[in-house]
Amino acid sequence: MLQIPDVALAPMLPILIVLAGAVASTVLGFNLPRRALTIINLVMLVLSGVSMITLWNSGATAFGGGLQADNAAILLGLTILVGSIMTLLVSLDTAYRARVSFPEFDAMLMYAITGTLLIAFSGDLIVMLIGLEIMSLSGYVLATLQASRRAEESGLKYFLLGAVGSAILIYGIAFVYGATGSLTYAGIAAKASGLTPANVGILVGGSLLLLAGFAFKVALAPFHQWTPDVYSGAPTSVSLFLSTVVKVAAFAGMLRVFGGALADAPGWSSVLQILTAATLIIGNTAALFQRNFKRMLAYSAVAHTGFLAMCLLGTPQAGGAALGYYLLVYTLMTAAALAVVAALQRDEMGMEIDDLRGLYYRHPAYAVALAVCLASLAGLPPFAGFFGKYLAFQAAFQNGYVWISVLAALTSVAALIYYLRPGMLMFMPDRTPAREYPNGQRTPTNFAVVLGVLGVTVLGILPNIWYGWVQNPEIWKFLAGR
Amino acid sequence: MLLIALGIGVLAVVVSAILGPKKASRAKLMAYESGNDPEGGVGTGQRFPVHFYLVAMLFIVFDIETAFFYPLAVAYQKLIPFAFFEALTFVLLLLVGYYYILRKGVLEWA
Amino acid sequence: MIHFMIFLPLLGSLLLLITPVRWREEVAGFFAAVTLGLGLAIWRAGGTELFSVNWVPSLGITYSVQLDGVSLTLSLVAAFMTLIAVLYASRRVANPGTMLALVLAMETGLLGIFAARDLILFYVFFEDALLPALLMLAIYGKSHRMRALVKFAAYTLFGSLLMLVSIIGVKSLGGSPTFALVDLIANPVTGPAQTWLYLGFLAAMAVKLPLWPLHAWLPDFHEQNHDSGVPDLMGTLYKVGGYGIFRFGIVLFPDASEELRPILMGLAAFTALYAAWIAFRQTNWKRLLAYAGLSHMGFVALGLFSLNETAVIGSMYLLAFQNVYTGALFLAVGMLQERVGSLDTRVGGVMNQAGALGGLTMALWFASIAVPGLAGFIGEFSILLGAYQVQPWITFVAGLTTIAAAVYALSAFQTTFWQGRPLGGIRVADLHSTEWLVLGLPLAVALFFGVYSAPALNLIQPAVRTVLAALGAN
Amino acid sequence: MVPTTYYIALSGILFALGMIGVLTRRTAIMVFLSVELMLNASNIALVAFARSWGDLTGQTAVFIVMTLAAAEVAIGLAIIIAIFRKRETTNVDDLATLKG
Amino acid sequence: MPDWIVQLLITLLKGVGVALGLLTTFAYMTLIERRLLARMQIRLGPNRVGPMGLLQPLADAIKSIFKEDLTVTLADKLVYTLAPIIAIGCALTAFGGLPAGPPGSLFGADPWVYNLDAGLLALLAITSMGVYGIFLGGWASGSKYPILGGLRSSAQMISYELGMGLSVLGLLMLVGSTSFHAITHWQANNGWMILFQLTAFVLFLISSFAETNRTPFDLPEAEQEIVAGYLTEYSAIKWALFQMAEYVNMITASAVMSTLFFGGYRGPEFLEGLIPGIASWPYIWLFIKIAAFLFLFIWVRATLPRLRYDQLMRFGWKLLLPVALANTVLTAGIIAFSTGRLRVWLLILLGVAGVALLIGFSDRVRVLWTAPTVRREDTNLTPARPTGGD
Repeated sequence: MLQIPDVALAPMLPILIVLAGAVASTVLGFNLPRRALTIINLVMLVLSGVSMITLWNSGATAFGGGLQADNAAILLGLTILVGSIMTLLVSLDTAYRARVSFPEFDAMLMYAITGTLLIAFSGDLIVMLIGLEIMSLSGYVLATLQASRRAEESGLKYFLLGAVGSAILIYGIAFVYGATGSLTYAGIAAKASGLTPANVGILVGGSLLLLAGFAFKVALAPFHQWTPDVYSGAPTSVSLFLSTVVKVAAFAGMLRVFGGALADAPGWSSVLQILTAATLIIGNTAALFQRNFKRMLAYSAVAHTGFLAMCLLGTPQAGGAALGYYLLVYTLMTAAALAVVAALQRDEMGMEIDDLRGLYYRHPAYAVALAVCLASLAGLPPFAGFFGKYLAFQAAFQNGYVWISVLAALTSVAALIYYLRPGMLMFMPDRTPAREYPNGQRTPTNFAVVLGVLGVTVLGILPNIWYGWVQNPEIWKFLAGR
Repeated sequence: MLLIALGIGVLAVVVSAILGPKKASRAKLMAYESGNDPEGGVGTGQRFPVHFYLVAMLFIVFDIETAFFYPLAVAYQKLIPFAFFEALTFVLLLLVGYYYILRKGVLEWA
Repeated sequence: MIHFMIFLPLLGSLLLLITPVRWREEVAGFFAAVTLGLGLAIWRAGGTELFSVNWVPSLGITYSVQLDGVSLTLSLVAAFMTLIAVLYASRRVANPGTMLALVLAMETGLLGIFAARDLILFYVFFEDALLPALLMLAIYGKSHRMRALVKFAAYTLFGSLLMLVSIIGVKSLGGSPTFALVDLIANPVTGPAQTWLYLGFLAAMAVKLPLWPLHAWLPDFHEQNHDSGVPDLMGTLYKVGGYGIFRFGIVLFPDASEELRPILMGLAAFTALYAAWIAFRQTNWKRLLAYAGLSHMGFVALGLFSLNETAVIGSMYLLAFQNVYTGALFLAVGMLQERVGSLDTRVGGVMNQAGALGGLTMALWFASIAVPGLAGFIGEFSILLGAYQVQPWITFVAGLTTIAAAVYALSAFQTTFWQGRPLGGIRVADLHSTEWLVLGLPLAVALFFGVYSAPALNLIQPAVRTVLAALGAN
Repeated sequence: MVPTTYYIALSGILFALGMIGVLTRRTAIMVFLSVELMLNASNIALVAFARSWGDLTGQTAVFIVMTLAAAEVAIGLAIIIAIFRKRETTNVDDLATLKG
Repeated sequence: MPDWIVQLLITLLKGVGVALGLLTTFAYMTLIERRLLARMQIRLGPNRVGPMGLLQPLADAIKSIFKEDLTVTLADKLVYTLAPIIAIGCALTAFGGLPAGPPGSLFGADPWVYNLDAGLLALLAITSMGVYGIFLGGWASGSKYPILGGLRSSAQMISYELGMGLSVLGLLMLVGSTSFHAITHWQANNGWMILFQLTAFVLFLISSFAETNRTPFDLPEAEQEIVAGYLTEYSAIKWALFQMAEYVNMITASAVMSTLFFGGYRGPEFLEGLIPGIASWPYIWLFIKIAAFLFLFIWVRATLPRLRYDQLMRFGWKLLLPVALANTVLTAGIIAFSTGRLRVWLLILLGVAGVALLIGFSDRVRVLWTAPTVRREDTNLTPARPTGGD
């Protein structure tokens, strides 16, 4: 009865490497300066990326499918790593200014990344849950780490709402388990069809609870209220992390669960489309009225959550491909934009939109970079954001959600407007003295910015570089594992 | 059993409450503070030293860890040698945290 | 060669960012001239074949371009006017490096729009031309430019995103393998779906025509732009809605365009008349010209929607050449502003100090109000002629516009150039060397194609024939 | 042998109570306790389902959930204490530095 | 009369029996303790009430019942009353799970009140519930010293609970079950557990001293520092209940130790050679062992001085915990990679080594890993205004 689980190290390797980095920064933090730790962690992240690439097409699994390193996991994992690397690069400069320059900062960051990778590699609701919690708990700490009223407050809000979200999620897991009697994605997917009516009811309830829980995590309206406060209250490098990597991971989880395990479970998609519509409307309209640039970006993150959720409405094949592409692009452009903010801000409140006036004549490079990011966020070709949006529209459209596509099109007009204002203000000459931090230009931050901008541009002109990998429907067919 | 035990406790209290004399006076009912007039009271925001919270958290963490250990220990002989490495990894990870709190000086009681 | 022609300006604009300030004007001029030269060479070669390669194979997006007939004409005009714009900008604008770069970047977008034979490619160029226009407005605009910016961008994006949705629809509902025009024509969408998709497509085109309900961005855009009419000129070139409908709308949605014909013609006619009427009450040259251009576009739309061969030919002709004289007029206004320091129409008596300026401006005005012998006449006349066979009454209403045009043009011109000079009005210098070219060349072109339209018609006619052949009837 | 539905009903009630607590209580501590209540509700549900399906994965899941709850307690208490020591209140409504 | 009622009645009977037994033991325990301490300090203990003061406990009981029961004005009435009840409740309940003899040896019934597979776990759980009693009592008194005392004692208890919980893991690995019967049987077959788990026993012993707030760990009632700790505001029967709880816990701890490490209700097997069947006489062996442990408790109280609080905590966290972990892991390793006689010797060796380690460090513990390293970031952690560069 007690059989020993199959422990295969290979599929775990990417995660273990990151974990090693986390442990290293926990232990060595007392002896090494923080920058050294950050560099170690950067190396670790790169190593883990390499190990992922070596796993390509291997389809290795461990723990009886509880952990699966299929291509989907690897693609999502690479996206996560890109975001994480950019975060570390930015934090390398700004952590001290943000007064979070402890070794704990790096440690927590790495733990969170471990969790995110666990989600991406999960083949089992429990593994997914563990990853999600590691990620969230570290996230709470990160948001609170800075000793300031704003940070603590954002941390508390993040924590309370995140905890509620997890509780709902766990309850949903319990119900899904109750309905199907299995916790592995494959088992659920196998049992999801052909249940007794009672169990179908339980399954629908469970999937809806799961949806609500995930909605908390990815900030789908109406569960998005924490997002602007947290993103604008936390230190910029942290909100960079939260708004890119954490969101990517949460969507990876949603993709695994809803695209894989519950793919043919009834009910959730109709609710999801309503949530998506609400998110699109609320996020975009609310962002219109923001004065603070960082807060505006926070709301735009909510809006983009809507677009990302549109991908989930598509069939797993089309939607997965769209999500895979969009997530990377979203990470690149958001991270780059926030990196510029981190470099230019005077304090952690970021900057007011009006402070950007005439930036082009003070920091031309940053202004152009920021403009590119904003254009990409607004979905203007030739930048990658356009293709991301296009894919999202297509995914929803082809699966019959025409009205969502039209709604998204209309709301992204609003999006364009609020991206346009700062983007254009930067190029308007003005005489007033500069309002940004004078000597914020540091090499690592610039590197992150360049990475983001180049990535967005190149992926926009030649989308196939990434989409060619993502688009293969075989990848997304077995999200639940075989 | 629990019922009986609690029952005894309640019984004792009640009995003595009935039998005991009732001659309360302010001085008698005043909390003992070496003769000073007592202040504060329940729930009036008495601050505990934060160190106790730390100990409580550590306890929670390590206790959960113990809770994980019990099933392993019971099933141990059926799972060797796999379980041994499992336990080893577990303890090592635990020691990382232990080392951390140690160096952080959480266990220092000045 | 065609690829060179499309992307050379972009290359130039990128080069401008690194060329020393001293040489920027020359470099820009060189690139603009070479682009025009390439265009002419292509014209000599009689257009190019369809060139098509996969861009994003997994999405069925192709990079397929072709310059022939209408496209070639429009591209030539665009290249020509860009050259003019560069010439004037480098003389007029202080430290023009940025603006020249933007102008050239925008030229690439325009040429791309005209050359694209793939819907997504078309969309991409369509948006790319937007960014430089926005930046020009942002950098060189006037005090209230933010409102104008938001209006302009919001209208454009509102249209083009709906277009994007209907583009997706055309492919997925029609079941075509790629977005290339040929494939899309090969497997068309039928039934009511077609109408809806056409409406989505039309939304973008109507903004860029512009057509009446969606034109509100136009006057603010022109008014808030830099005083030298250079950005306005580019903006005029950017009114590619008519072309889009001609190239994609009619062929992809034949039934729908037949079905909606009366409504759309009505809209077009109303636009023309309404714009003329508004223009009559303007006292700001830029706004006036904006509405004048709008009313021309009403004519273009009228011709297009009538789906009558003569009319369509006429509207393409008009679409091509109104760029020439409207653009030139914007520059002329720029010169006027440079001299009298205001865009108001009520600065009198410029004529007796700057005769040449006045004369050339007048001549361009005649072209614009379709005086026979100038390019505008041929276009408008054939439009009316063709449209009359389809919808007499609507056409009649539109016909009134010509009279209105004469009224507003002449009254404005007269108040500016003839009336008595206000006391203390500064002395006005006459045209300098470059300015002769800047105003003279367009006028020459307008004149030439006014009297001898064969070369243009030879290009336009067959293209139109093929397109309308897709409709089958008439 | 109590039927499973009873347990589910119990866990549902607990969960609902927790939800109500989250929505109505204003002090962070109480919200936090309500969340813990919800977690325990799911624990009950998991165990009940595990028994009804007769396999142990549900039970192990409960272990995991317990751990998560513990970790949340640790971190949550830390955050709440940090805030309480700074401003003498954990009332969620008083936390209005971040508006908008 | 249906069967389950009979069962219920029997169980009730047994429960009441155990409870009363424990209470009497407690009563006379106090007397014995006082007498013994007196003896050890070369003086006479209480010997007036009845022959040799045998009625002393009775007198105490009557007194504490008829004494006035004060409730401090600042106290939280309900919790204040509830706390001692919880304490005594947990204490009494814990004992019921321990088998006092082989099944059916109690006039055909089983000599235990309840029997769980997770016996040891349950017992630990219930005893740790006792912390609530103490902490709530201290908190509800609404006055400084009790709160401090409550906090101290709860911190102390939870700290040493870790040592206790971890120390028995090796034992569980050997036995493979947490039910007391299985443990007893295993010892009946393989010899007493103390041979194999000496370290564990020592750890458990120390922890149980701390758990029961006995010297040298009786800080919660350190008169010199915090008056009477959490008991300060208590009087009369409530105070008596707390005392009861403490002593009952002592008895339980002794019983547990004898069950875990000293063969439980079975006597030493070698006596079988002399008088067959003697080892399986019920009750008697367990009582002997308990008595021995109780004597140890008193002896220690008379001997050892009280630790300082920081020493206490440091001892628990820095010595007990690591040693317990190490013991667990090493035992696991030995079990995993050795068999038969080798395993036995290795385990014995491990036990001796562990004890040596404990004794060796127990005095140096106050300087053990003191003085945390202060990092630069900690010192200039928050500049007044965020300044550039680091």
